[in-house]
Amino acid sequence: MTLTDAPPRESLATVSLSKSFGGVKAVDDATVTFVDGKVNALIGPNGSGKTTFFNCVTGMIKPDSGSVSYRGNDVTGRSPHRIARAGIGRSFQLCRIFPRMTVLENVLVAHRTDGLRSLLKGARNDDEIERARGYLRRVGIDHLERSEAADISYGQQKLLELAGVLMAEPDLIMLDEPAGGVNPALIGRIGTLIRELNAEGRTFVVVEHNMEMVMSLSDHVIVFDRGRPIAEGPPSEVQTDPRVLEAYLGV
Amino acid sequence: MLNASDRLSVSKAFVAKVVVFAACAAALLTFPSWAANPYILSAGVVVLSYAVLSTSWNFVGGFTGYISLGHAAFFGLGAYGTALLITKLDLSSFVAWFLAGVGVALFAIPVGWAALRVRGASFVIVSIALVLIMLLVFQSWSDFTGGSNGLVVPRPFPDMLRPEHHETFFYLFAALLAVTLLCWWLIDRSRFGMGLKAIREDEDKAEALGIPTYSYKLVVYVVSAFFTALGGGMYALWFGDLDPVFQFSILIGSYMVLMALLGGVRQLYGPLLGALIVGTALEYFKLEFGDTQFHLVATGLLLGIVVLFMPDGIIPAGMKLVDRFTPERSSIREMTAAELLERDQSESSERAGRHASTPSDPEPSTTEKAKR
Amino acid sequence: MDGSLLFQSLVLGILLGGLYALLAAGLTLYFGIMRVVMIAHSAFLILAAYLAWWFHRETGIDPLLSLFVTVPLFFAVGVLMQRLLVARLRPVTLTMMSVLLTFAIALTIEGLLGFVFSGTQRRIQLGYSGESIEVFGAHVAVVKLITFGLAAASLAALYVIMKYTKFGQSLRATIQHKEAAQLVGIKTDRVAGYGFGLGLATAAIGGTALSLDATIYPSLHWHWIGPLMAIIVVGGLGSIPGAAIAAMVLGIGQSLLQIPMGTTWAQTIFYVALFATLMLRPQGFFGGRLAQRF
Amino acid sequence: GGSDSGSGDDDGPITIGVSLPLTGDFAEPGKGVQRGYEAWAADVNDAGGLLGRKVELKILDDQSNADRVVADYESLIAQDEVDLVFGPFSTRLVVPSARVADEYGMLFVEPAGAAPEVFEQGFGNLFYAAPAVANDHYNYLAEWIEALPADQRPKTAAYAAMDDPFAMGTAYGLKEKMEAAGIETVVDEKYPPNTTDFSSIAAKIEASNADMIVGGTQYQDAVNLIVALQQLDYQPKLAAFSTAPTNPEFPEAIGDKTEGILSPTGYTEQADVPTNKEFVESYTERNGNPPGEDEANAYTTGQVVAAAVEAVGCAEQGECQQKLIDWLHENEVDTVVGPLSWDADGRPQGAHMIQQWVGGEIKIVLPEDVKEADIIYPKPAW
Amino acid sequence: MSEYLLELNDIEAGYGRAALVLRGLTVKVPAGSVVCLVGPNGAGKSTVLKVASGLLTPRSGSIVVDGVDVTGQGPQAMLASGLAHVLQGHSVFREMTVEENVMLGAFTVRDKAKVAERVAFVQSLFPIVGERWKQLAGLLSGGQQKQVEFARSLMVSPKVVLLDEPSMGLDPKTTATVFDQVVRMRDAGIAVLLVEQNARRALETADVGCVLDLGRVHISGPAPELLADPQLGALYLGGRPSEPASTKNR
Ligand SMILES: Nc1ncnc2c1ncn2[C@@H]1O[C@H](COP(=O)(O)OP(=O)(O)OP(=O)(O)O)[C@@H](O)[C@H]1O
Ligand SMILES: Nc1ncnc2c1ncn2[C@@H]1O[C@H](COP(=O)(O)OP(=O)(O)OP(=O)(O)O)[C@@H](O)[C@H]1O
Ligand SMILES: [Mg+2]
Ligand SMILES: [Mg+2]
Repeated sequence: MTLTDAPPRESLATVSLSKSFGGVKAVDDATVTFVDGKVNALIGPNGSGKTTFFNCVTGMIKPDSGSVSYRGNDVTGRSPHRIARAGIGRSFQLCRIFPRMTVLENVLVAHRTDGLRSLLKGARNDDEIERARGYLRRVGIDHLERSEAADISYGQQKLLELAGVLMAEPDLIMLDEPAGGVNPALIGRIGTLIRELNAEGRTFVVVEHNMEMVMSLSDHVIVFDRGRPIAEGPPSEVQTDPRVLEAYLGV
Repeated sequence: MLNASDRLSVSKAFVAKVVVFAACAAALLTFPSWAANPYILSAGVVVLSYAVLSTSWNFVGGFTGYISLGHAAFFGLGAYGTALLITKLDLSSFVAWFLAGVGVALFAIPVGWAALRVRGASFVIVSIALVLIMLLVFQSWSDFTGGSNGLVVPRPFPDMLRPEHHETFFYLFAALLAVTLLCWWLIDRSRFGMGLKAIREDEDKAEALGIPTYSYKLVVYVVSAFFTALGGGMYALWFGDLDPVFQFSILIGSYMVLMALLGGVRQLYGPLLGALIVGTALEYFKLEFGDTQFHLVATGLLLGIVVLFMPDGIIPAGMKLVDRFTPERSSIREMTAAELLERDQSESSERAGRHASTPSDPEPSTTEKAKR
Repeated sequence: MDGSLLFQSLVLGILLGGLYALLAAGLTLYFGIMRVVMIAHSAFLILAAYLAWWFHRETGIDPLLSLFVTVPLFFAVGVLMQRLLVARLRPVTLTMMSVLLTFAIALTIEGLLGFVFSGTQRRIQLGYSGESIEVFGAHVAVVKLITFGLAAASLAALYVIMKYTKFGQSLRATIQHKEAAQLVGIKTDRVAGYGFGLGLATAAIGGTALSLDATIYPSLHWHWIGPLMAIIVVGGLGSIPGAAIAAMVLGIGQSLLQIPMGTTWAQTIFYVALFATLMLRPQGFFGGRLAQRF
Repeated sequence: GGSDSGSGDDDGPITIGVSLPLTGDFAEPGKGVQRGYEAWAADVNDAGGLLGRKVELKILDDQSNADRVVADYESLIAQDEVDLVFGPFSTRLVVPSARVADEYGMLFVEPAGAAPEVFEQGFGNLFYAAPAVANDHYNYLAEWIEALPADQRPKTAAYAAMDDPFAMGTAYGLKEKMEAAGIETVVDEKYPPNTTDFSSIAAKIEASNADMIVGGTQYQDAVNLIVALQQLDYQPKLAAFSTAPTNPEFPEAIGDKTEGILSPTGYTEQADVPTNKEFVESYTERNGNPPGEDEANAYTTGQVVAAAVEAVGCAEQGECQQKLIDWLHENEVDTVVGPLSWDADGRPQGAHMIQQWVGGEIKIVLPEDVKEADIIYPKPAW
Repeated sequence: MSEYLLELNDIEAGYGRAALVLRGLTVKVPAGSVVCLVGPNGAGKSTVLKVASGLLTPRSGSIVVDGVDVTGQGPQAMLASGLAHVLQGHSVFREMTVEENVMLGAFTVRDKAKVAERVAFVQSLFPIVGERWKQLAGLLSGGQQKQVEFARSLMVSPKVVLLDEPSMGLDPKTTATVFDQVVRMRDAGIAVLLVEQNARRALETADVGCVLDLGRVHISGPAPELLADPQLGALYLGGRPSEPASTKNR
């Protein structure tokens, strides 16, 4: 399903979402809406609450107040796996992989299962393996499929995690610094990959500090500062917004 | 060329597997006939019961990586449950046995619900605590459990002489073991199993991938408790005398762990192998050093050596040895790194969103590799 | 008269709690700070007790003096143990494997004790073992008082070392990120070794204290490990004060509960507390904010 | 190692299999029993053996574990094919091991399974080689107390018993009779065998200030309890503990505070029954000290089996065993603890004497007819 | 002869029994200059640094610091000979406070006054360090943790500094700060060996660039030349040539 000329549908939306740790207001009354079928970028200085925002949305931590809705239905406070099953996939900033599984298994695990029968089904049938290999190849580490995930380099682990997220085929894909520590040549490749998937109708929310990537990739940029969105709009506008320049790009 | 060699090794491996399996099965089933005397036979029964226990333990330990030193609790509950159902409700032995198993499984739900809230070390402690509690309860609540006087389990086959009795139970245990192994194997190859392994590696990440980790853990914990209890019940029927101090001893629980580890927790036959070695060793130590504490030392040293020198167990250690002689593994990264470079170039030139489907070696081979 | 019993039990509880606290502190050290589940702790405890007993039997000198031998000895043993054994474990699986390794050590110690001293129950016969002083109508046995004193002193010392010395810091750093610790110039393996030695030293003190007023036999350590483990979880893994407080509370609780419930059932308090903790605060009541991480 | 010693060849030695708790909770009495068995074997061999064959003991350690004891007897009977078996120590271990022997059809004479449960299992092959079962141990003491004039009689009693069939049996046997006699029970504590800290139990007893304290004890627990009571400075009028006080190590364990402590015993070295003098002499010259109760009971076991073997004239596995069993059911045997005979379940038909520490020595004080000293009451302070 | 503060001479190194990662690699860093390693993921950049700082002992080849051969010495010895290493990824001591983390950076420094002055300096450099002084470092955001790590490495004043992707996860502002520091170090005569995936930005700062691939130095030369080379650009530096890179953050 492609959303070429369907009316823009709300994908993920938060209403005055707040989370504070002790004194720190990590996310502070953030009301954000992401449109379906778009590539959204979420940028902001270190400690501005992007990852915390991710964590709240994906249920990894419970927000203090506010609500999260996905495609119109409220998912606030649901457990992470239920949110994941609702079609939201995410990657972690400090990348998390299954160290003592092989690269291939790392991807296979992510295969979405539903119902008891598919649970008890054999985990490694050819078509799944093919899909997994496909994603590995698309992020350019398929040659490592048999090495233990612990043994591959940092950037390779990042790419592996990305492949895992994609394997689950979520409709909304939230990536926390996918390009961090990844070689520029591959960053280009990831960009294309994201666009391809976006063309297939997937929605993206990407946290990234690599402006080059953000600007070239995203349709819509939201800028966080001190836990609240301070500006949003198409890249070109945001890039020149004085508040953004002041708070983030630093001039 | 890689594929070819793989297929070769795979088919070889497969044949080898079948042969070994057949041989072992045969050896096992004919054991009673060539066991020198009833004592050897009884030792055999003990070893088999250990095998059942450590395989059951391995449902939790092997898949989720939660090390429970407290499985003796389920062992003891299974045993006492069976005994009490027989004596108090005078059910027939094996009905009682099964019901006890189910009962323990039910009991394991709240316990797991509590215990699985913590990970790693804390979980170990909780599991230990579980045994100790059970020990206390069954010692103190004497008018129900018989306390330290122990509890006598009525013989299921009263008019059997001891040797036949042993033989019968040898086969019963063998059957139970077979079922347990089958169940483990099914989970191992299933997506459920894959999810459990993910939990072992990184629980939060697994959760984020949409795996309901908590329920997964709970399910497998209950399954494990169930089989352990069946093992315990069977033991009660065979042995005939229950004593809290023995049924609920940390030692039993840790034997389960030791055996599983020794064989290899990620292998189907790991615990079985471990049980064979440790069980036999224990019996041997008892015979040799019976009148000293030396068997403890021996056991301790054995465990220590395993943990230090083959933490993944004998089977993986063996595999590693084999690998050393097969050059192709160590070369993987090298050659493919080269591949990477040229592909980077080739693809950067003909990057026409080429779709991901490559000719590659057949499924089982990757299974083989993935095992490492 | 019942009041006096209460008070008596309270006193006994405090004295008991002191010993628990010391031992638990040792466990906390390996456990909270080094990620090592030291099942063998109480085995070493008993070993120390045996050494004290043996020392007393051979020389007839007061067993307390054996501390001058056992403490350094145990420290050395601890260092070696860490260097030669624990250090070999893979960091990834450290916690799990350490359980089994130390369990193995516990078995070995128990076995050797039985081998050398036989399984017979032993008890040091001291001139003053029956003596007691009267405090507000409660009788406080001299030996128990000594025990408590020892515990309190060494506990304080331990706390100071861990909290205020560079050693304490570098120890924690070593565990949290070995490579990084090396890169700031910490001699990681030496530090970890000392940490272990420290832990065992507490076992030595505890054991000697224990031997003054209790019967010992090789398999006694199983009797201790459960409550101690419970204590450190309740106290919050890694927090020495936490462990100490929990120990004191539970010790007193046990002693008081023995009045209505009897000795056996009273022991359950530890496990009740343990499970309660899991329900309410899995990370423990007093410390270890990130405790449930490991 | 599977040695097929004995069985069949009538000139080879008679091998006798035993499993004893040489380590663990019951190590202390276990060793006593071992000494007794060895003494018996030595005496028999000096006297030319049984049926002209030497006797050999094969003793294994069961660490006071039920599973071990069963495995031990299993291996002794099935693997080593011993000709006879002797019982282990402590009721806990007697029942399972008796079953093994039963299922192999072996005669099973045991020195220590005194608790009622033992005789309720319906073993046909079991005989308890001591004068009385646990609950009857204090009978004489009970009678004596009941006979006291009302004003001297203790009013209140405290009981502390190890959670062990035998130990509890002794204490609660007396408890029933005392309560029947209207002596109020103010404390009734039961503690697990591995208890090492008795201070709180002691605290309760001290607080109750009972006139008499009765300990259903093995060995070490009694010592600990007494020390704890002393620490709290509790002074009863009467203190009775089973087993421990008769143990040779008891006085040095308690120090010079034994005066007046009572204990039931099935045996004294002074008892002038046939064979006892010889036993005491030979034992004393071998071990340097006179035998205690455990040694005597073990020795008795040997004597009982020996009597049967000599009478029936065989000693090997198989139908011979049944003959031995039948013979023992019919006949009375003279032993160092006096003549013994058994009912169908193997209960002995005698009673225990009461001993007391008097002037640093343990002496028989009850029953009147065999007493060596007058009972001290009330007990002096400890 | 040694105008080089750090020399790695045809190093061969690898992990465990697996294949070689570095296959005869030579890198030399002169005093007061920045040498930048770039290359695809898994090329062996981090491994080079690990070898240099003694975390990983090479199978062959030699490591020379300031003219002294220190091959096979452990990290502490390396540190003593004036060599600091900031690890890739996240290496804060999670369960210790920011303070303790930073102070541990000065573990080997005895002089209290010097430490105090350093602390003041890093706190001014990275405000967050000061703000969260008493908080557990593990609870900071990814980028904040990186800042703490970098601050920690600034507590000592080494001769040679090894930086493994210091800008990863940092926002442009902080990235600028970090790169200033690199420049400062160079001006202070320190030899800096820098690994960066933010290749263009790094090469703009560096004097010499080395493109690493398959554990060998693929190309090396003055940084500007490498930047200019279009073929390299496509292969390793990614994206379009310079101008967006420079607008990205001036
Ligand atoms: N578990 C926690 N406990 C306490 N404070 C926290 C916790 N997690 C995050 N914080 C604080 O919340 C704020 C937001 O953190 P967050 O990780 O969301 O920032 P971020 O936008 O992801 O930054 P970066 O770009 O560096 O990743 C930070 O100041 C951090 O210190
Ligand atoms: N601990 C390890 N065990 C085995 N192999 C490893 C280990 N760490 C890295 N490798 C391998 O060594 C090679 C180089 O790793 P290294 O981390 O140096 O790459 P890198 O250049 O730093 O990559 P990145 O830019 O992603 O950090 C990689 O192919 C990786 O697979
Ligand atoms: Mg973040
Ligand atoms: Mg790297």
